[in-house]
Amino acid sequence: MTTLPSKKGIFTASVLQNRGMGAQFFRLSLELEKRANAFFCAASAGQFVEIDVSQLALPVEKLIPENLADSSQRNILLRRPFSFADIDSSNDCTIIEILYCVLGPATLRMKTLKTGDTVNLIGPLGNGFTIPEEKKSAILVAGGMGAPPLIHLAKVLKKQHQDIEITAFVGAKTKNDLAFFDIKTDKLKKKPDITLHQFAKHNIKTFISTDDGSAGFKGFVTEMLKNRLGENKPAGAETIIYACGPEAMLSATAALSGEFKIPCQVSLERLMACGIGLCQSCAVKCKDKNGGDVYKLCCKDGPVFWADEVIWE
Amino acid sequence: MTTLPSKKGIFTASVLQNRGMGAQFFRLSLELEKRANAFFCAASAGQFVEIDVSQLALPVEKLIPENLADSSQRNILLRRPFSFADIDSSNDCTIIEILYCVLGPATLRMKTLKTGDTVNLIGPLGNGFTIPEEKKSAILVAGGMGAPPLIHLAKVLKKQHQDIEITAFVGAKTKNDLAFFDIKTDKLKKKPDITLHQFAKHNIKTFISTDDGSAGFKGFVTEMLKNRLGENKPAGAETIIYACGPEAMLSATAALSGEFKIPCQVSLERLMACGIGLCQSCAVKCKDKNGGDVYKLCCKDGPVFWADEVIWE
Amino acid sequence: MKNKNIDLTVNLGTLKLINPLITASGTCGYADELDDFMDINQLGGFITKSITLNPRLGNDVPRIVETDSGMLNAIGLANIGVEKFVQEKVPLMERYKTPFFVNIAGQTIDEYVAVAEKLAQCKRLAGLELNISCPNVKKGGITFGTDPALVRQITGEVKKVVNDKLLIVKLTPNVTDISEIARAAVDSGADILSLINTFTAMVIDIETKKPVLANRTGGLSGPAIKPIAVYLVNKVYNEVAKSAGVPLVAGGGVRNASDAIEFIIAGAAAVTIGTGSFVNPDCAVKIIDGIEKYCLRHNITAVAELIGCLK
Amino acid sequence: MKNKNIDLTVNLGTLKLINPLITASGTCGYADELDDFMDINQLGGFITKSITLNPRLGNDVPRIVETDSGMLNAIGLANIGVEKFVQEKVPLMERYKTPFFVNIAGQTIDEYVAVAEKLAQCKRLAGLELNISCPNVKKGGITFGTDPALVRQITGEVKKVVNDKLLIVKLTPNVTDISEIARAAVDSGADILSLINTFTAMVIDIETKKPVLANRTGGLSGPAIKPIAVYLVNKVYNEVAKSAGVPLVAGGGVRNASDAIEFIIAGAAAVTIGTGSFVNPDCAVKIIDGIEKYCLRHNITAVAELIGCLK
Ligand SMILES: Cc1cc2nc3c(=O)[nH]c(=O)nc-3n(C[C@H](O)[C@H](O)[C@H](O)COP(=O)(O)OP(=O)(O)OC[C@H]3O[C@@H](n4cnc5c(N)ncnc54)[C@H](O)[C@@H]3O)c2cc1C
Ligand SMILES: Cc1cc2nc3c(=O)[nH]c(=O)nc-3n(C[C@H](O)[C@H](O)[C@H](O)COP(=O)(O)OP(=O)(O)OC[C@H]3O[C@@H](n4cnc5c(N)ncnc54)[C@H](O)[C@@H]3O)c2cc1C
Ligand SMILES: Cc1cc2nc3c(=O)[nH]c(=O)nc-3n(C[C@H](O)[C@H](O)[C@H](O)COP(=O)(O)O)c2cc1C
Ligand SMILES: Cc1cc2nc3c(=O)[nH]c(=O)nc-3n(C[C@H](O)[C@H](O)[C@H](O)COP(=O)(O)O)c2cc1C
Ligand code: FES
Ligand code: FES
Repeated sequence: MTTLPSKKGIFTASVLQNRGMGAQFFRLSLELEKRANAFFCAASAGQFVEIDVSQLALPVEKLIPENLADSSQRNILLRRPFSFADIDSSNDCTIIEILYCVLGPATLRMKTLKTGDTVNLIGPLGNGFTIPEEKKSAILVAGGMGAPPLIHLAKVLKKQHQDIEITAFVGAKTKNDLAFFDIKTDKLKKKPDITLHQFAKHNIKTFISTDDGSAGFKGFVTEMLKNRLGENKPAGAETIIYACGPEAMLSATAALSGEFKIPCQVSLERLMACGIGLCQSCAVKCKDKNGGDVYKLCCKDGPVFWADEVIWE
Repeated sequence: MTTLPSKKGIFTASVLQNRGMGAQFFRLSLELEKRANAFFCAASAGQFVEIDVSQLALPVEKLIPENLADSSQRNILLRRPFSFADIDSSNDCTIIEILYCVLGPATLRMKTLKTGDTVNLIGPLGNGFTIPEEKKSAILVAGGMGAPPLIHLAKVLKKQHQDIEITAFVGAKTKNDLAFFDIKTDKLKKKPDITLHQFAKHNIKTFISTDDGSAGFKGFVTEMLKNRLGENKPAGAETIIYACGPEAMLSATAALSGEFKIPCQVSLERLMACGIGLCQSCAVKCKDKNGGDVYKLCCKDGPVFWADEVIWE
Repeated sequence: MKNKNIDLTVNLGTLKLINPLITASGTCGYADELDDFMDINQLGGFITKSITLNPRLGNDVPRIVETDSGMLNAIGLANIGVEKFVQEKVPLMERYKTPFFVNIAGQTIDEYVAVAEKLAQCKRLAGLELNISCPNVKKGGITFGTDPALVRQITGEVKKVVNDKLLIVKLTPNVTDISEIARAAVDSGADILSLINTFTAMVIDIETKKPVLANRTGGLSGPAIKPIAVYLVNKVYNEVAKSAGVPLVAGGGVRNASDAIEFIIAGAAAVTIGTGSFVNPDCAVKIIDGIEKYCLRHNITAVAELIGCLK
Repeated sequence: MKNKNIDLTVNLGTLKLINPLITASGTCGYADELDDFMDINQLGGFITKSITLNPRLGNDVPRIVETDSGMLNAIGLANIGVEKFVQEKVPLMERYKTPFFVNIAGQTIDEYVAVAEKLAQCKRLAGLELNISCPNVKKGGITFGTDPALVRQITGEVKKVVNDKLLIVKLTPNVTDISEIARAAVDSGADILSLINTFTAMVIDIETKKPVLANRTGGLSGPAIKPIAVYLVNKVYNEVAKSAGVPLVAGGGVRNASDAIEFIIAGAAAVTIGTGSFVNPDCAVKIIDGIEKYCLRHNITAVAELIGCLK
């Protein structure tokens, strides 16, 4: 991508708040040590941090979901990557917000973080979304856990391009899996134009889908997106798609981007051992200039890629 | 030993209090789940529990002493043994007190326990001190970290034999290493008859020694004990010595027990993988009936042994 | 939690176990040490501490040291000797219905044979496990298990005296090609193979500049070694056991149902719990429960279907 | 924290390192990747990712999986190939004073020789490290490192073309007797031995019943393997390196100064940091500090005194 990567560093951060949003979703606010301000002030949406959670406690046994009971016994060695869902950095102070979902031993331990605790993190890492000047409208496509960087991106887009028109498409398995969003439950009628708080505050029109139809459109978010693109036929030169979510969803979004000739950036996820380009564990198969295959690194060359440079399998 | 071992079990316990006593000494009060009452109501002084601390958090980096910084990174696998410093068990409720010293990764993690947290433990384990009916006086000898089971024993002795005369000899490297005891610091004059709170409340006369002379007698606790035994010449039939502390101190105490013909029980420590007789890691070399060598198990046959059955090396 | 629809039995040669959970040698005592924590009858099988011809005191202490997600042990085959074992411990086994296997060790082939002969007389025993892989004794032990010719010889000689008892040969992971050793054991009469024993390892106390263990080296066990064990089990299953129809008793670092299922999928007919019992002495029975739940969730009616089903 | 009284230098053959800390191959990139986290000039030495004759894409993802106190990797020697390496990466090294070693790998002996020949021309390089122990490639790799005859042949052939460059041979732990392999390498011209590479291992996803890694198996590294590595280093030191006067570059699971000192006491002249850098990219420089403090505390004036001082 074209954004200039900022210098990376290792920092301690203190927990301002770690608040549950439903059973398995959490919002973690971290204040970084002062030394970090110079590193994070130019951080962009789509970048991420690697957090060391190896020394955190597990929740007590009865608070561990049954499906994680066995894997929770595993000791943590490696750091874990998390995107910014928001960042507020000035000369005085850097605060980052992380939205996370409890999926395994590391995120389970993160649940036990309390205000005043400290964690160690490396960042800012990778390359974020680029925001081309000429675009008049942006389409955000968030699948499952893919929302956090797009919530951040929405805020940045609105700040940098006040006139840009943003539409968001948000998909999840069920209504409960939309928990990253502060949806007022009374608004959860089964119609596809519910407004989510995080996007609503930026005046972003939001379309929701769930696989089981428990909220919004019933089906995949990319089906809903395809329907809308078919109806509206936005001009490729003026429009850009930003997507984050499961690989299958990104691949389908990339296909739509090709079909409707709208440029698209995707944020990919890989298992990462280092997050800083040392280990090559996070390979993403891409096309090189000569049409051959090349592996790029998700942590260093990504996590944001142009949809058409990735080889989708 | 002759006490009948009570049945063992695995229990959860909730932390009532975890209070620092000086920089590296802590007092942990645990309330066991109700199911434990039947197991612990007959527990004796000198028995112990094995606590699982593998899932506790490390203290934040700046609270980790420099000499433990490296070893603190080690993940904990095995449980850790701790004697009762007190136990209060009825049909309704079992509360145990543990006095511990921060020495390595496990005890460092224990520091982070807070009121309301839960831990998992196995107990009651091993055989405790026996309290022969005919004795008129008991001598307690505590070296360094050996105090906890003797504090418990003092209470039990006083309860079961109101007339028994108890004298305590307490040794440590320096004044600061006496921190298991609530000594009023203003009482810490350099004379060898300071009364320690835990013993004082049972009317036990206490003699203190420190290797550096920073409190009480300057020298080893066993030197001080030898002097007193030489002066007082207590009758072996009426007297018993109970000792707990570093192996070298126990060995010297055992020698005095032989020299002055006073029976002596010692509580030994070993690295223990299981605490329940499965692994044979905790071997204690003893004399068998035929004068040969035999290894007994510290966790099952001990931790309390008669001083004259142990082969001191 | 018992669900009648799920068949947890597995076959070890001619023996049918009620479930695939077995205690590993040296980590569960001789017979009744775990009584306070579980009903031994709930186990698929039980393998005792190594027994030698004469009693052995074992090594000096420290005999263990904790490492990251593991531990070293150098117990040195401390045991009461076969005679006392037959007199005092075998009768204890009558209390249970569980099949018992006695792990045997020695310094010479003759010693192995002598121990095996004595134990072959005990009706109560289902079989013997040949420990040719203990890293903590000076003679014998490990050297047998790393040389295919010796493995062939010792397995063959012991096989002659065990009568109808099942013969398990326990393999060491400290070799270039474990399949070669496995093949030698199978060719010379092993009914069952068990793996893995511990890895030779050392921890140094940097303050004293001495090894922590009195024996200097010890055997590494526990979760740290699990991924290597899973690989070796799958290798032996694919290269030797499957085609020979020889069941594997396998473990290394198992402490929960997921770990046990990993070994079964890799090719184990039964799973051993060693170090795991030190941390949670009741873990074997919890694991049986967990395997049952997994089968329910995956619509598996018989756990035996899972053996070696790795895709 | 620098203390002029403590001599941290160690000798690797004809080369004097300013301290014993070296990055392990494949865990520190090619040259400048760690710049944001440390001054590379503070390192004793640097060993690059494995380089092959032609560029290699490497394996499919997932290429790693975390295990208890460890991780498996199956990167598959992804690298830019020797030509591009010489053009693009070697010049980057000019920025630093640190001695650079290039780790080389191949499918055939000819390929190793071809890569070595090219690199022998680069003035900037202090030496080559022969990776005959990578468990993650299908041909070559591990098979070379487990057979003494092949080790002799490949070491000898490469030695002929490296001119004055130091030749390190990197040993695999996946063998019955590592000293036999070490001896083969030393006899045929290795100036330095390095150990240990990773253990072949596997993690199975019990939900899909498939190995987690696309390559099915991977190499286990990290703190989990440290006690085995310390044992093997001490064994090679005692049985081969000490008498042959060949220095050892050693590691496996090092993440702090105590770990590094353990390896030095066991016999390592220099210590490698691999997986440790993933967790704390600045850990090498912190370790140097820690070693200095240890020496101060123990009245050791030169870290070289510690090498192999195990009592
Ligand atoms: C650049 C980047 C940004 C991320 N941002 C966020 C975020 O903002 N919020 C959030 O909740 N999560 C985010 N993740 C994912 C997060 O890192 C993982 O959920 C976390 O590492 C899981 O750790 P664990 O130990 O709890 O679970 P694990 O046991 O490690 O994993 C649980 C399950 O998730 C899968 N998984 C774990 N990590 C990844 C990964 N990196 N890619 C694909 N699958 C994976 C595992 O295969 C497993 O099935 C991000 C990942 C990347 C690479
Ligand atoms: C029966 C018994 C009762 C005990 N009661 C108490 C008690 O009441 N209060 C208390 O503070 N401690 C007690 N201990 C010791 C306590 O178990 C250890 O201090 C603790 O396990 C240290 O764990 P760690 O991880 O913090 O340190 P580690 O890193 O495990 O040990 C730190 C240092 O202590 C030594 N050490 C650790 N455990 C033992 C042991 N069992 N025997 C000899 N040396 C050892 C180690 O070799 C090392 O030098 C008892 C031990 C036993 C066997
Ligand atoms: C303390 C201890 C003692 C052991 N003793 C024996 C033994 O006597 N005979 C034997 O064959 N294996 C012995 N083993 C090896 C175990 O049976 C098992 O093979 C090994 O520990 C790996 O499994 P685990 O990781 O589940 O413990 C012992 C292991 C430990 C930890
Ligand atoms: C992600 C990764 C990639 C590696 N790549 C190589 C390599 O290309 N060549 C090589 O010789 N060793 C390679 N290794 C092995 C390391 O250099 C080292 O020998 C091993 O990881 C053990 O050390 P550690 O526990 O400190 O990581 C790699 C290790 C890891 C974890
Ligand atoms: S995670 Fe290590 S290179 Fe990307
Ligand atoms: S600690 Fe296991 S037998 Fe004593």
